[in-house]
Amino acid sequence: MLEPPRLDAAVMAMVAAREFHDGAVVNLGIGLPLACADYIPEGREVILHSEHGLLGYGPLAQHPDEVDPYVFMVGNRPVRPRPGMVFLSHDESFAIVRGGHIDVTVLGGLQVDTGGNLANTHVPGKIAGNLGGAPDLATCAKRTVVLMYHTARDGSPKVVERCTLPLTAAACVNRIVTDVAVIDVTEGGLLLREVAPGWSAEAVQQVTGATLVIAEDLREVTIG
Amino acid sequence: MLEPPRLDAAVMAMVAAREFHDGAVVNLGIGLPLACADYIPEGREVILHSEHGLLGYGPLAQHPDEVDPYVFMVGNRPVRPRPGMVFLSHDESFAIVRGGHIDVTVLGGLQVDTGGNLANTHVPGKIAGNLGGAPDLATCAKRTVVLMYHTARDGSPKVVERCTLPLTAAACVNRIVTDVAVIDVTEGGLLLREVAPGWSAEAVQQVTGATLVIAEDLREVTIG
Amino acid sequence: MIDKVVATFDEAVADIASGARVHCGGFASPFNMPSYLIAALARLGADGLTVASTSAGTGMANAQQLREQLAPIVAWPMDYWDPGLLAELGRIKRLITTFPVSTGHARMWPFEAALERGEVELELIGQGSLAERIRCAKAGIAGFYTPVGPGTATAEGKEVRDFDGVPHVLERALHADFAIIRAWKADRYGNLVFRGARTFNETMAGAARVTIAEVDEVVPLGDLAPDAIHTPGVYVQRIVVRPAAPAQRWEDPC
Amino acid sequence: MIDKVVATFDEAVADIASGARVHCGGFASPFNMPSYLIAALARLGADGLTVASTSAGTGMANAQQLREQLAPIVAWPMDYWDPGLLAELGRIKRLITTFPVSTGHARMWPFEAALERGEVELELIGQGSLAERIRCAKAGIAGFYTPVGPGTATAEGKEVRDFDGVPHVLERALHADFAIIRAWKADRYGNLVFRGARTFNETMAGAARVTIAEVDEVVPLGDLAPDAIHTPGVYVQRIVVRPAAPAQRWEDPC
Repeated sequence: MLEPPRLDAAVMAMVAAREFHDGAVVNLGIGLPLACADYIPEGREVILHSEHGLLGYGPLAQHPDEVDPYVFMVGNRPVRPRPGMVFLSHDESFAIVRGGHIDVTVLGGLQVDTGGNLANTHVPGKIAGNLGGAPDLATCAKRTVVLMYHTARDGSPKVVERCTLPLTAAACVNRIVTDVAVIDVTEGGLLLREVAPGWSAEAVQQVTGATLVIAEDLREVTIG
Repeated sequence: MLEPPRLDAAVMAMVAAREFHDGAVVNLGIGLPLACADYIPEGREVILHSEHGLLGYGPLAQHPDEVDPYVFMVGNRPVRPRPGMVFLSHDESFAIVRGGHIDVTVLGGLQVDTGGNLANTHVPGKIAGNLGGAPDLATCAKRTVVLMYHTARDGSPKVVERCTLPLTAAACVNRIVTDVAVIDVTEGGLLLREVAPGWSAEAVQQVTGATLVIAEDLREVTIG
Repeated sequence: MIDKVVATFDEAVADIASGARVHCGGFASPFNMPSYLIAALARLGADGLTVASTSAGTGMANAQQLREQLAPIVAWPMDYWDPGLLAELGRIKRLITTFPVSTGHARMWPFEAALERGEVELELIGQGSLAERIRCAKAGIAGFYTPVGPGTATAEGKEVRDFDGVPHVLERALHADFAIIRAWKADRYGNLVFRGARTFNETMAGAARVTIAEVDEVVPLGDLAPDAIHTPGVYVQRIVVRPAAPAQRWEDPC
Repeated sequence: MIDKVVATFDEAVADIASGARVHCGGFASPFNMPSYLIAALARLGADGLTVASTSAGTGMANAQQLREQLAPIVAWPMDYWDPGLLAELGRIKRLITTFPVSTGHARMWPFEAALERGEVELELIGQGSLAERIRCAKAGIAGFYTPVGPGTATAEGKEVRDFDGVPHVLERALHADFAIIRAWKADRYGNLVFRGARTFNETMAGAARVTIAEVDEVVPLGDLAPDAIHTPGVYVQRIVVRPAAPAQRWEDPC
């Protein structure tokens, strides 16, 4: 049976970016989540936070003449300054995170499980993981969204009954956005809310390593 | 027997100010200690710290045209700005104190005892004490000097075997400077190092509520 | 669009309910007190408040005395109101502070008088621990071990534990429902710049569910340099601008 | 007279002994790394170091790769050296960090390779707890309870306690003998102003017995406005100025 097409990275980012309300303070993890910055819903002002002490930065610099050598986000990427931007220390930056002043964080994921546990730091094969700011963000943001491909390169599921990789943070994920579905972590289990066009709940369940509860109002993924 | 004259407040401040080495970071408590700012030994640069977030301030403003309404030290006293001055928050100001970045604090005292315990916040007759920043300063400064009259208004001793007033901080005092003596708190007890002109060790002991150990090199108080 | 500017002081404090926990900034100068917010809170009438503040405040009569005393060198502003006003009006149930009573020959402060009458509760704590407890509320830290306090009344009822042979007291985060603070300039994001010693005004920003800043001026977004902003707007929910001409009475709406 | 300016980088680090604990600032940009201090420490030859740093550092080969990769938009400086240089030279015994290994398709970092060979120790911790532990060292706090870590490897061997029903981990202050940091401007008191995100450079100042700041410029005392200084000089013991023309090799005395 041929699998329906999966959402591409840009659409996935748009789906995650729906979460950003006007005025939201948002932290985007390295990898897929970074693209969310390009899809902030129109008419909304969003404050982007970068762990090393940058708040309210603009889009990625595309040309040398846009580069201010002192305005980088994590990952050595120069970004454009933006009015209202603030520079901070690392400790103040994480006072913001730990203190619950981040409204939404979108993080990459290696595994998410039924308990909302997240593993996203320890790439198999590597001798150690890169924690970065993920433990603080996942634990303390008001809302934690994981944006990841639904399955690993070898086809194995990344939404699982119980994470087998080292945990970044326990019981922290609110929503999982993948290339085939939008799933909420609820007390009643993993709730399948939306599916990619052409995908059925059953098809999503087949590529998922945990039992999904199907939302009564299950619908197709929409953007905006 | 007629008591020899006691040191006046200015000389007491000079004696305490001898402690300020070049480059010293110094916090002066309200009351007698404030005057130490006027007697910093010549040729030494001293950084004065005020608890509410002012570092490196200058002398008290004497005329309206010297007053910057935003440069006050504690006690509602306007002070003159000074090159190198820094404004801080209360939490940063006490990170400086608690972190051991204050070289010398000179505090007023109601009682100091043999164990170097200090009571200086709870004026008898008042329903409550004013702690201010004294507990942090007395506990965490590299050196704590208490500057006080040797006896209370009623003649009772303020250097005592054991404080009876509520403690500001325990085992914190290094030196006591009074109007009749300089006494160090040592493991071997209260060590009488210097006496005011005309005062004998015996005369000091008579107005003291704790047993003094007499320094072998006991000498007359000198300034500078 | 983000715009945290509120039109009036009365509107800015309107949802402070009786029984609320309020952090109040400012200290050691008449020029860093959130006076108009205090006056608005007094007008609002909320009582049974738990207030954290460096000092209990002098109240109206003592402020007048200070005004006269300092007149030769400082023109002490007429529009100065501090937590003593709230104490004078009987609005404070419990005060967490470092300076609860008057010093020297000053007349008794309103809170002090209420304490003598047994009408209010006092939690006395040193400035460093108070500052850090409030920062913890901002920074999501539940508690911390400080070397300040062992062997004194401050440690009573608290855990004391040795670290490297030195006793430390466990102090806990001090959260509030509202923080009222004073700054100099703000933009519509709530970014703040202070003038002079920043006191608890900077420390309290973000330590409450709602932080309200009284400022001299709101400038266009982008006017505050990113390396000159002291308090990022994410800590601030409301901004309100002081009147150009000083109010003469706290009772006047503003 | 207070004058914390030291003539050369080699002089600035001369007393860093083998076995020392060194906090190293900078992160996420080639323009905030204390590169000349790292190079001087490499020349000095002290080994067996315990280093705390956001990242293990890319080392020389990867820096060259990043330089080429970013060339279309950023002129990555030639005089960029990070803790990876110290790892490459075998000077690090133990690293306390949040990013110990390379990501994506980047070649292995020097520390990572040493870790695979079993030659070094790693203490892995998230950025928020690392930052706060270092701030605690500066601020005289022995430890703090954070909600970050329970249920993960970070909490292993540490006390976990509930506050308001939420588990918290006790994290302890992380002290160092030396902190090497990068700032933009300084005065002779050691007051510092940074440019851009201040990273661990600001956090580490004052968290060590000796803090050494690498700066672009020393300005006359009084030129830095009192409300624009990010790090007060009381946290800084030594200042050293970067050369006007970038050095081409870390081996060159400077």
